[in-house]
Amino acid sequence: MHKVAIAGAAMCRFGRYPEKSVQDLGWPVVKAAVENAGIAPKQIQSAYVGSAYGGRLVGQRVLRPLGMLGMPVVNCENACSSGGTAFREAWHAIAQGQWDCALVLGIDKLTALGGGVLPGQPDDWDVNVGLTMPALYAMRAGRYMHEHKISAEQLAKVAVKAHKHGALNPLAQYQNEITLEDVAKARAVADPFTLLHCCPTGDGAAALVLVSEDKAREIGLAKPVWVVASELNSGRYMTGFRDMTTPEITTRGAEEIWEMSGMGPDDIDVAEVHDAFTIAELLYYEAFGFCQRGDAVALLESGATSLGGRIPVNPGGGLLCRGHPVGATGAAQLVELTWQLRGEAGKRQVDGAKVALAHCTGGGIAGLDHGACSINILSR
Amino acid sequence: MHKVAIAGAAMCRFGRYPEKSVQDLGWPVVKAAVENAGIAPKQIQSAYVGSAYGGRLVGQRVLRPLGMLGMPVVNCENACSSGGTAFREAWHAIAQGQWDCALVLGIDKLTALGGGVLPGQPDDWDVNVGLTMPALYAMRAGRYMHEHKISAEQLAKVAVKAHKHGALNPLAQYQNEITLEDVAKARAVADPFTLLHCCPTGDGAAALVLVSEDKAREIGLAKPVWVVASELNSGRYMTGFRDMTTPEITTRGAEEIWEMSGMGPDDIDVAEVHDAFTIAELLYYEAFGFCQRGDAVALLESGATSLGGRIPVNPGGGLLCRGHPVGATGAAQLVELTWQLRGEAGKRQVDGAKVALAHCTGGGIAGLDHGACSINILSR
Amino acid sequence: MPDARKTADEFAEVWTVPGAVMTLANGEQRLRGGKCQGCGAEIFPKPKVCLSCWSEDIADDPLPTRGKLYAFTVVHVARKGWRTPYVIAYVDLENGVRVSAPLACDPKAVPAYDSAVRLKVGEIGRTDDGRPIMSHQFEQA
Amino acid sequence: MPDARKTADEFAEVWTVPGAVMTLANGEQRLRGGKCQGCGAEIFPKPKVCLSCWSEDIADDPLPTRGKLYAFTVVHVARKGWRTPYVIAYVDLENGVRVSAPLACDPKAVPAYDSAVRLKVGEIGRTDDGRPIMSHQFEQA
Ligand SMILES: [Zn+2]
Ligand SMILES: [Zn+2]
Repeated sequence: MHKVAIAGAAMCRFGRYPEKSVQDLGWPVVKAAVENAGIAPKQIQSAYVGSAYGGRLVGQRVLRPLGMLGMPVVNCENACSSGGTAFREAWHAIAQGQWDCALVLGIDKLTALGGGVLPGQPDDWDVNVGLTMPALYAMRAGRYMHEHKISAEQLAKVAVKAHKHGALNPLAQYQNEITLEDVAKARAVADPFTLLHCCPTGDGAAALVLVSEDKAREIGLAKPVWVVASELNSGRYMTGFRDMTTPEITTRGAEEIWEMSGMGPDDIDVAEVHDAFTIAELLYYEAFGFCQRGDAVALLESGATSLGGRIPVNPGGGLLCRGHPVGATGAAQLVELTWQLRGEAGKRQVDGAKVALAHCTGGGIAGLDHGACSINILSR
Repeated sequence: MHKVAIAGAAMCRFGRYPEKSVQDLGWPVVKAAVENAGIAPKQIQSAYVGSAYGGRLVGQRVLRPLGMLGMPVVNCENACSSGGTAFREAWHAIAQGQWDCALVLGIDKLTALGGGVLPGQPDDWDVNVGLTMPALYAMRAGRYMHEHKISAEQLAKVAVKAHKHGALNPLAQYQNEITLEDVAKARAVADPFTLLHCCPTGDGAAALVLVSEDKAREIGLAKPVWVVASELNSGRYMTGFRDMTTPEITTRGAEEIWEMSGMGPDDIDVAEVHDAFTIAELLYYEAFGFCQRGDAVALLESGATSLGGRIPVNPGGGLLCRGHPVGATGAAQLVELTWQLRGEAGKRQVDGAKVALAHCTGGGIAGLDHGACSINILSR
Repeated sequence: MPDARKTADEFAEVWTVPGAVMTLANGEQRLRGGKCQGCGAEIFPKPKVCLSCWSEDIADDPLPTRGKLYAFTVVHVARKGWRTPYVIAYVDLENGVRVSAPLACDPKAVPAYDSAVRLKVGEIGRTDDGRPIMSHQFEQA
Repeated sequence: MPDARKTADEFAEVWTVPGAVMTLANGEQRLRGGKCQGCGAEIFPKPKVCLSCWSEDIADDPLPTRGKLYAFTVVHVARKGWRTPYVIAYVDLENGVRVSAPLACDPKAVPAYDSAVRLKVGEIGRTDDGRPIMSHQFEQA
């Protein structure tokens, strides 16, 4: 196994760009990532592109205007984990010696879907009886609040924290601070969620250039960020009782990433977790062992997961504020963490961060916690 | 590098199944492939799924009813090369020691798209002026016929040969023999093509179980089929003159696969090439060096590429007869060749076949020969 | 895909989950689960293959009508075509099978977590062209 | 995405490739290529970045109006909304740039391979609601 480093990273400001094609959303980000790596485009031997809604040959369409074709392009889809899946395929190919330099791109343009709740799969029995993604997470939230005696106001604190971080990120879709009252007064979506409990839909792209250790040395990479471990799994199909406050796929993935990395929750200095909805961030604190079961709100209220705390979570604003163009998210988390580990995260810098964890999971599919989950640990 | 063997292979009869969900199209094929490998489902460590139009989480949806989830599922898209891309990712992961057993599935359900010419990308300038996939190949055909003084009747002989082979394949979408007159009299699509110059649209799935050499020994695999070499590339973006009778992406891919395998055209006993349209098969004879440039019709007319000839091409009927559910095709070619190398191809068996080549390429995108091309060489 | 069938009223009903409801000889309407004849697993909706033992011999399995309310939410923003607010829930039946379903109740007075609910089959709304949308659903027991 | 603009007739034209045609000071209509100010590459349609040198300084480049017919076909089965038959072609302009375009001719009498063609701009059809569909196209020179 070769060590793999992130040599270049870039993303655009996430937001709503209905007038832009997927191609024009993506190529400036790829260009910036390659320039950030300081290598010639010709040195990139393959591209791994994650997208959920980008359509056929999304990688080829984005790379065409840059003349970066000829090489193998692998387009990966795994719903919210599409970008994370592309990253893992690229990491693996370099770690095993197939390439010494590869591009990872995560991209999606949700404004092309016509707005509203994302479409479900037509033959999904949960969808057929009226389930939506907000409703699914809302049920998790309701059950969690019931079991742990949590109020809607306490849950809303996740959103307030996300916006506090997002306000410091010039690439976030939302850059405004909000109050608990703002959250309570926003439009109802699915009880206990108002709109501010839910990530926005939008468009975005994020890209990384990965290199082998030898290549990193060859190009004189000044601030390498290393991939410590990379994990992907799919959700188990469960037909009976399942505890919706214990995210099956992430809990299992966490065990695997700790085993693979030889690390544990105490080793993590900063994390990006998949806060598609407020409740999700709390469930993932517990799934990763950042706190004990039932203690997530206490951890949040202690300030430990805010910037300046013991383990800042979602310093870039998370999905709630940075935005969640589905296939772009996994790559965007890794770009944010690359900047954090390089000390380039500006006002939202986590001082002295050495080890970072990225987690994205999603894809509503009846009988599964989620369709896919991707977890990565980086270090400097 | 570990040697990789195909341990199990299965496909359904390709055709039009508008009443079936993608899930119900796929799981019986996966079940059959796993049973064909004679291994317990739990031994499969990861799944690689190729689909162009299957929608989000297509692999998870197909594997759910079989309870085959929990493991990493990587959904790959590369238009007509989606199945080939999934195969290559799986091959690579086993060759490099990540897994010792993985599933490959290619699947698509074109009847869900509402019929007619496949939709093009909305911001493609060739599509905007009226280009369709049949029209693109028709221009290649016209130019080739002009340069090499070939008649429409000679071109039609590709379709007649495909139907001769397809009539021997109980899993082909079309199983009827046709005459040159049938081809000439069929509905005009894009000159010089009538409908019988074009592959049908339809639905289908094909699956393979890949294992490492060690695993093959452990399970006592009786008739292993080995992956000799696996190649994937993307089309170069060309803004000026390009020779449409020399398929850029396949020509380059052929050079790479010969280098990777240490083999050449004379080593191939049987081939499946991407005959989406009659002209394609002729261009690919030349691209792979089965004959010299301009000699493709002579090679066809000599009978060399028919069953019983020197190098039978598309013994399963090819895309023209077996059908072309886009993402399924790459996997279906490899299933057909697995059967050929095992000596299980029934009436269409190529006697004594030891080395086989599979080639799929496609994805219309302006400025590129094609979006992607996947080439694999197998041996027994 | 709605399981459209003609009724005496000459309009077709639309079912949320086609085939999810079966009518017993005594006229009782029950959820149609599948019972694997290979390993005994009970699964809803009735599958064509058993996820545990891969048997394709799956018999109709009239599921219990009583269960416990595990989770629910009142949906205010829904996909196109759904009238809001509505309540959706996960219910654990007495035999351990979990079912997602509409919960027939006032959205302002949803039953308590873990309270007993019972199966009910009926109309949950109308399509734009006036056809009834039928569904298995639960109500307070 | 059609580049909709109001005309004197108060209906919007639809362009097959928005921005593909430019009008020179003398009123002449030309294909709008892009000329990279970094490396001189000429590209059609005009890109936002140069595929060769990645410069984003791309100037309008009125392309030659004359070219050679490289390949063509008469399309009989088309995507929804296209009236058939129509002729589509690849043309190599005098400066080496290749352009895909409709070929204005009788489908039964298409010009010969490699023959000279010239640029023409105009209506190639009508949308369902009667708006003209405008396109760059070629005709026999
Ligand atoms: Zn069973
Ligand atoms: Zn340039």
